[in-house]
Amino acid sequence: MSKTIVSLMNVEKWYGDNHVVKNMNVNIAEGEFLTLLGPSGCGKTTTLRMISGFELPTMGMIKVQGESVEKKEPYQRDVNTVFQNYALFPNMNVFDNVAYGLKVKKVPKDEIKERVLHMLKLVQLEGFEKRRITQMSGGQKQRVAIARALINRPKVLLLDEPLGALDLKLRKQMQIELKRLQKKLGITFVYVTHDQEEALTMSDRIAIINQGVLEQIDTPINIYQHPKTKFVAGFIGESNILDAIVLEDHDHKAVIGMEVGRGTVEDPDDSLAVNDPVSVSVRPENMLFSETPIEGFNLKGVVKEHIYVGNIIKMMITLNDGTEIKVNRFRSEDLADIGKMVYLYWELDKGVVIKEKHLVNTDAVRDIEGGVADDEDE
Amino acid sequence: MSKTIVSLMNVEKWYGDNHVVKNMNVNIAEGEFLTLLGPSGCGKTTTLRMISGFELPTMGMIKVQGESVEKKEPYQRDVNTVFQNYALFPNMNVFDNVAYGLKVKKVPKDEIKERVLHMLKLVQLEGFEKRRITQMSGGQKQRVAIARALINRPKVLLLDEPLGALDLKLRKQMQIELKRLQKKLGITFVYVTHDQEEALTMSDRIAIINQGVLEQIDTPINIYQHPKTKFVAGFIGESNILDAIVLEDHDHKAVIGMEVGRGTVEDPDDSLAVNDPVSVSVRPENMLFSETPIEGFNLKGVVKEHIYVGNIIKMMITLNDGTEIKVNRFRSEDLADIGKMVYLYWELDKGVVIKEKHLVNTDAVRDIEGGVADDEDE
Amino acid sequence: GCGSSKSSSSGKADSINILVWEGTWSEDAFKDFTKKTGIKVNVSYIDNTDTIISKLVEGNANYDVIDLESAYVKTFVDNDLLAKLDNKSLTNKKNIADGIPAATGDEKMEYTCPDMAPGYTGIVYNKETCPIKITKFSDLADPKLKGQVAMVNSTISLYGAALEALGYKASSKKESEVKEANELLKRIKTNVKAFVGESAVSQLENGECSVALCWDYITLCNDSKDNWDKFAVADIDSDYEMFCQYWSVPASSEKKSAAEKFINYMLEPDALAKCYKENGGAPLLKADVIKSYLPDGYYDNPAIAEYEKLEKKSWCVAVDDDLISLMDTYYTELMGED
Amino acid sequence: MTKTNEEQLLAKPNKRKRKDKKSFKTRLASIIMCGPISVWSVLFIILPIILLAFMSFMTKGPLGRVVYKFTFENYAEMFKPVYFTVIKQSLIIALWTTLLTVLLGYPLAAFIANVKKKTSGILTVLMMLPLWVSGLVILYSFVIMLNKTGVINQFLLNLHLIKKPLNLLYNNFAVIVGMIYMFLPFAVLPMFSSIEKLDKGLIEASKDLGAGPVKTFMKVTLPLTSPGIFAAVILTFIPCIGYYMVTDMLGGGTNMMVGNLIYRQFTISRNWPFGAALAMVLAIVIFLMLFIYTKLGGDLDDLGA
Amino acid sequence: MDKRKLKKKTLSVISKLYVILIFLFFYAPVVVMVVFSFNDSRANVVWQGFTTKWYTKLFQDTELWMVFGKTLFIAVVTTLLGVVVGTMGAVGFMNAKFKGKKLITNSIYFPIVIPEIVLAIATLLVFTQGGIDLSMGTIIIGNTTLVLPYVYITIKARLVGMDPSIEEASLDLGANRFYTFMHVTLPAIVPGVMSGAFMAFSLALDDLIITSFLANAETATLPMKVYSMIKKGVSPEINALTTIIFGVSMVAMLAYLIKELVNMITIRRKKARSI
Ligand SMILES: Nc1ncnc2c1ncn2[C@@H]1O[C@H](COP(=O)(O)OP(=O)(O)OP(=O)(O)O)[C@@H](O)[C@H]1O
Ligand SMILES: Nc1ncnc2c1ncn2[C@@H]1O[C@H](COP(=O)(O)OP(=O)(O)OP(=O)(O)O)[C@@H](O)[C@H]1O
Ligand SMILES: [Mg+2]
Ligand SMILES: [Mg+2]
Repeated sequence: MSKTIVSLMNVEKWYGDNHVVKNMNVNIAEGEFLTLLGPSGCGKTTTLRMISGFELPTMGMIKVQGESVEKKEPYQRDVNTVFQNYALFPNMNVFDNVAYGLKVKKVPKDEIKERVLHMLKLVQLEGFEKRRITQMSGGQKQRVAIARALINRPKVLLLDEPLGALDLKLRKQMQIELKRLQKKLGITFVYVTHDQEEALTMSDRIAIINQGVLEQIDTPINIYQHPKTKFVAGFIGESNILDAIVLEDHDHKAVIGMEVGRGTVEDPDDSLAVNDPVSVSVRPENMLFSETPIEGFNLKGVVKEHIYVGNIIKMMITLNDGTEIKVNRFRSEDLADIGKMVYLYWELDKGVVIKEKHLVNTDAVRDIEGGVADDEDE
Repeated sequence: MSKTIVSLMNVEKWYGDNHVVKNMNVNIAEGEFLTLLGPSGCGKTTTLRMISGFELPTMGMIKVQGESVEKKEPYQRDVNTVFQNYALFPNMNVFDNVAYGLKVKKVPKDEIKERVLHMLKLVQLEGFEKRRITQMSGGQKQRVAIARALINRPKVLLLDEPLGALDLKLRKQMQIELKRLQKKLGITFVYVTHDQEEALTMSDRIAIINQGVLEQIDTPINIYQHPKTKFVAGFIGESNILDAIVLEDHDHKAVIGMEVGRGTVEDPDDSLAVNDPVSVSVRPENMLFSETPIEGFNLKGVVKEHIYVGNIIKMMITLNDGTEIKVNRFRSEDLADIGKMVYLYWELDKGVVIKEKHLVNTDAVRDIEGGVADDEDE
Repeated sequence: GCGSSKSSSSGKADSINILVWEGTWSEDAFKDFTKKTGIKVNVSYIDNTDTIISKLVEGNANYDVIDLESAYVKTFVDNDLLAKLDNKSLTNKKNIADGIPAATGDEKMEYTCPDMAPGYTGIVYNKETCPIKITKFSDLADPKLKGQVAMVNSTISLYGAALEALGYKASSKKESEVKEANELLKRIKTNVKAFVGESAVSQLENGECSVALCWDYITLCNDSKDNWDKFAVADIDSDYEMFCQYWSVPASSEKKSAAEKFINYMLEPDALAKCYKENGGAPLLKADVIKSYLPDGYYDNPAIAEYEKLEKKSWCVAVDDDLISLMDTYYTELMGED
Repeated sequence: MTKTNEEQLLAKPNKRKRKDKKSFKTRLASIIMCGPISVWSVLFIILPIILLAFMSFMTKGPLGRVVYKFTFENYAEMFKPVYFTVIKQSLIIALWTTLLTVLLGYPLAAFIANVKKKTSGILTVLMMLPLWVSGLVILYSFVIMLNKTGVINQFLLNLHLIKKPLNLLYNNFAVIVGMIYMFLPFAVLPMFSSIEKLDKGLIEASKDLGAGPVKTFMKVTLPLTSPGIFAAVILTFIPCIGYYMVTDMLGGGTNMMVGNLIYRQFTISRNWPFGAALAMVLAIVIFLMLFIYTKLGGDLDDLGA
Repeated sequence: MDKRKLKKKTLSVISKLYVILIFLFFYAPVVVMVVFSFNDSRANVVWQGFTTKWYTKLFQDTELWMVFGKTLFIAVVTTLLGVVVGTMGAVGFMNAKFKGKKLITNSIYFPIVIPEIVLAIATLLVFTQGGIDLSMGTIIIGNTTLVLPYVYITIKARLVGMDPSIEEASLDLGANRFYTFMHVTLPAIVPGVMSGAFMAFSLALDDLIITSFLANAETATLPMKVYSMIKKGVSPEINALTTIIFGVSMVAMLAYLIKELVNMITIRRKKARSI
């Protein structure tokens, strides 16, 4: 991963009055697997279509292999796309679909045949050449679409939710296959999905988009462990997000106050200052509870529910102000019974601090901090 | 949960030559939350439609509240349905949609109004009465559909993948809301989904259907921990399934042989006999590895890949014959490096034995057992 | 295909376009003409003379020969729509029987040449089924005839007949008189089952109507001998409309000489006989010229004698714009009536 | 909230630049594709209507020539009571035809929409085939069937169901039967497509909520297929007013319809400007109906099946 | 049988009966037309006896065949023109955006909704005012205007059903626009084009009003000829001709049905064998 192959510079896209992509800046390295992740309607497809040249940016510039996309027609580029709904040609069989790009380029027949068969083997569809598209299942169609794009040996492959229509089982299988193909062929993948688990499994880097804004672009681990914004924290995996202000800050630790209690987080580079509004994100599996108060923490809640999900049990704990906190435990671990009151806390390095502006009732927070909170039971 | 409210007896359904539901027998208790789970096309919707009376079984009998469904028209029953695609009336606003069932029954206007408003409050859609259906988002539509069905106070509510079209975030929220509603109102829910996590989270019992056959019906925990068939083991959660035959059986333990090695499982009631074909299902999180052989086990594999999914790391381990074994570990736990050879094993009670017929090359298994296996190292 | 029409006027025409009434002519005769001269004949059929005017006035349609109604000759001549015929080339004109009248507006037959013997718009009734004896035009309004009357829908024929019946002139342009005629027609209309464009034959034959004011007594008689005894023309106290048809060449035609050749050919006894055999009709030519070409007993047709009788008791007017628009307004009102 | 407002303010100056960019070749391709139909519709649809409008303000000259002198008279003329009766008659016939066509066509459309795709295709073709051959010859067959000695009367007489032949021809009954025959297939098509489009799930939902078949039809099916019905109404009502052959052939021409009236102006009466004015008024009424139709949520595409 | 099934069955029987009755209505005149092509009476209103002379006459009547030939020619050219212009337009308008597009796309529907006589006259005005002589060409133009919306609509409906991304997929794979149109778009909309063509052909074949207003002296089409005969009685010869046309189309359709049937049977067999 070295040279930049695709770069978006200050890209903006408007559809009429609808601002769909906002000042996007991304550099994609050769051979990279980059995923665009975000909720429905956030602009992922639009971004992809701009890279493929089917849409032009309203402002800003997109370069592929150092050349502005505006200069070339879609059919003159080394970029191929796997469309969300496959977009296979219904009037052709599997072979003809895969061979399409080569036929257009007038590659000799023998070579076409050889390359198509090789490609079909790669996607494990040997013997399917003669099949009509309508006779293929979702997963098979998807592999045809991939083969059809890959056979042109593109420099960049764009994939728009290629697994969206498949069921869980098949999706898992295909994720692994796709990732392998990408490594094997060394092609740059720009991959769109709204399935966060998929993004985390497959990508070298993930770009998280929210309403047209690039919120964060980073490796899966960093995105998961160090979300930069509340949106990212909430979107990637489950998270308990608590708005707070900094009450004290010393010894690389900060005490933060919420409307319902107090907590402590790390502040290794002393970047927090008293009265800073911050949010803390704690994953359900990192949220701990005890029957007695823990030093530095002052969050009380009542266990409302146990929910079984496979070998995990989710405990739903309601704080005084109604906020719901999720705590995940394995079946083998200890649980708190429903109706019981518990104190919540986290290991200091598991409370991720997000520095975003928000509104917290500062007075209320200080009141709590004053120690009044212990009385109200029930 | 006591009285049976819906029962299917030897139900068969054919569409022309297509045998869609095969000898189905289910009893659903009053107030129960039963989920029908299975892959696409397995016959879930068909089963539901037979309960609601929109389809009649080709053979067998369905009783709702003790009465055969064939006796009454769909509109004469105490069963309501939440359709997969909502099926809201586009020509009416939210209020009129919800009020529909009451208007049909000529309930007085005042009462209609009161009940609709109460219902909308319950599904958190106060203030939306006048909205047109086209102006509602997917999640809101879904709640209108639920309100419209619930307002008739049905004895049984049928829900066909009500959350299928929603994105992950919203789906999670709605799951919790739905489950609460069901508990609060005490209505029997028959719920269709193909999302296993959804099924595990919400249901009292899950019926797993495969190609029209009811494979297993049980509580989520039992389904997850004690799958009865290979299909169930593979469909619910991830699982490593190994076909084997019983080689030895004593002391409530059985040694089983696969083509690539040996393992040990529990046999508390001595139901296994030597030479029985069995399969063992081991969840990725229960699959253990060590650098030295463990007593009773003889499965060797090479670590091929580490895949990061949130805070979990999946190790892909390939056995000699190419079988892939998935092993899940938390980030904090120890991993085996890529390329390393490891021995696989499991805690005896984590290897779930499935007694289903299958084909295993018995000779090959015995060879391995004979101890020849140790030589071949990549 | 198309495009053959624009050959020059001096050069030899290989085809001519003719516009004729349906049910009068024989396409076999036209084909014989083609065989003889090599000139192809494109036939179009008129359903109304006014249509011809529209097409000629707009000048988009290029006809070489038209089959013109007597009532319109004056209008056509006055508006320079017709070319003068070269009577020298019409050698067969001498075959025409004596007493065939010239059209008003072209008394010297410079522009027109008769193509058929006169016809009459008479009241034809079914002797068996007609419930009353008809002695005057207004008898058509007799309530006993309710739903049994068929009528032509030509304005001049209707209003002319009504005006004559009221003792006015058929060509009257006086509002009050036309209005009175309209009132009479309105009364008759309550009895009318159908207004017909060209022929009431089917209405009379299938028993739908027992009386008809129509043009085609002769066709009726020709259709079947049964009709000879079954139908008759009512003898009324006012005159009937006479109409003649004339060949003429539009001024816009570029193939006048070919057109004249055609007209002349259509005055040949064998050509006309072919038409009579197919459609019937009183012979235009002298009996001694044509009789041998016609089937035996052709002259026994009662219509021929009847028409000779009617000749003395008939009127014929030349229409003009004012007349048409006056009558048309009333006609619209008449038709608007329930 | 404030954040997005800020962004909108920032974005405003650029609004003009925000046009969709398209490459030259995309434009060229779209010109080649859209060119012919655009030219065609301008030359042969829009231009004719403009000319018609123009003509309607001209004056009639001798021999039906048009004199290019501006006048409103042609429109004023229409207010004469003579024309009211013509319009009234046309409306009565057209309304009856439309009503009956829709009533007869809807169940047929529903049937065709609910059979297998292939069968529905075959039924549609079978329905259109008689008109495919020749509408006029078929209409003439009605004359043969309906007259006093015609097939139907003979049949009924032979069965002794009637003593005297019935008056079936040359009246409004015959006209309406003929009109229904001519327009029923065209009315069925849009109703068929809107019934086919109707989500069957909604009907099940209604039944599920306790509404019987009649209630379901009135409250769900009918309102939701109303665009199709309206399209059928337009496709029957409009040609009914303009199609003069049926009244001519089967009505005995005793009643004049607006179509006949217009036809006469361009042929017999040769008053083109007045004819143009009549046509214009008719066109305007129709455009208004279409406007209402689209406002009601109708799709113009349904008009062509 | 229980009550529900019985109710369902009765309903289905009633609806089938209704459809049969309606089709009887559709086909009664056709049967009459066929029967009366054997009628031994020129006026052809009353049955006078059986004869096949009209068929004999028909086969010798070059004039009538010429008229029919012209009619057919006009219908075929109109169909081709309508289909080409309509198809290109429908495809082009899918993703074109320009000023006045709305006016044009809306105006395409006018010929369907304005009475034919109005359209005929308005079109005639264009030619008379433009000093263009009437010809076969003007008939074809008028008829094409009439059929254009039908073609446009059926193809548009097809395009709406087509996945638009297959076109993009083709461009993406390196095919230029023309190649894409020929190899991807066109095959996908063929059924729409076919049914549009069917509509266009049947309308053009049977058109009277537009054709008679735009016809010049040389051109008479079959409907014009029939119309000129109508008041006097349509000659059984015409019935004979239409009977033949009808017969041919019926046979074509039957052939299609039989082909389908054979296909179905072979598929069934294959299935049965594979099971
Ligand atoms: N051609 C278009 N014209 C106008 N608005 C559009 C167009 N295409 C997309 N949009 C709008 O742009 C926004 C972004 O759309 P886009 O398709 O990029 O979303 P997405 O992130 O791909 O969503 P999804 O996950 O649902 O596919 C949406 O609000 C959409 O409504
Ligand atoms: N009306 C029908 N006629 C013929 N076959 C049908 C019909 N409805 C369903 N089937 C077939 O029956 C089988 C079961 O369909 P069903 O709709 O019950 O599946 P499902 O389990 O609900 O699947 P999904 O999760 O995709 O909704 C499928 O193979 C389907 O093709
Ligand atoms: Mg998208
Ligand atoms: Mg389903």
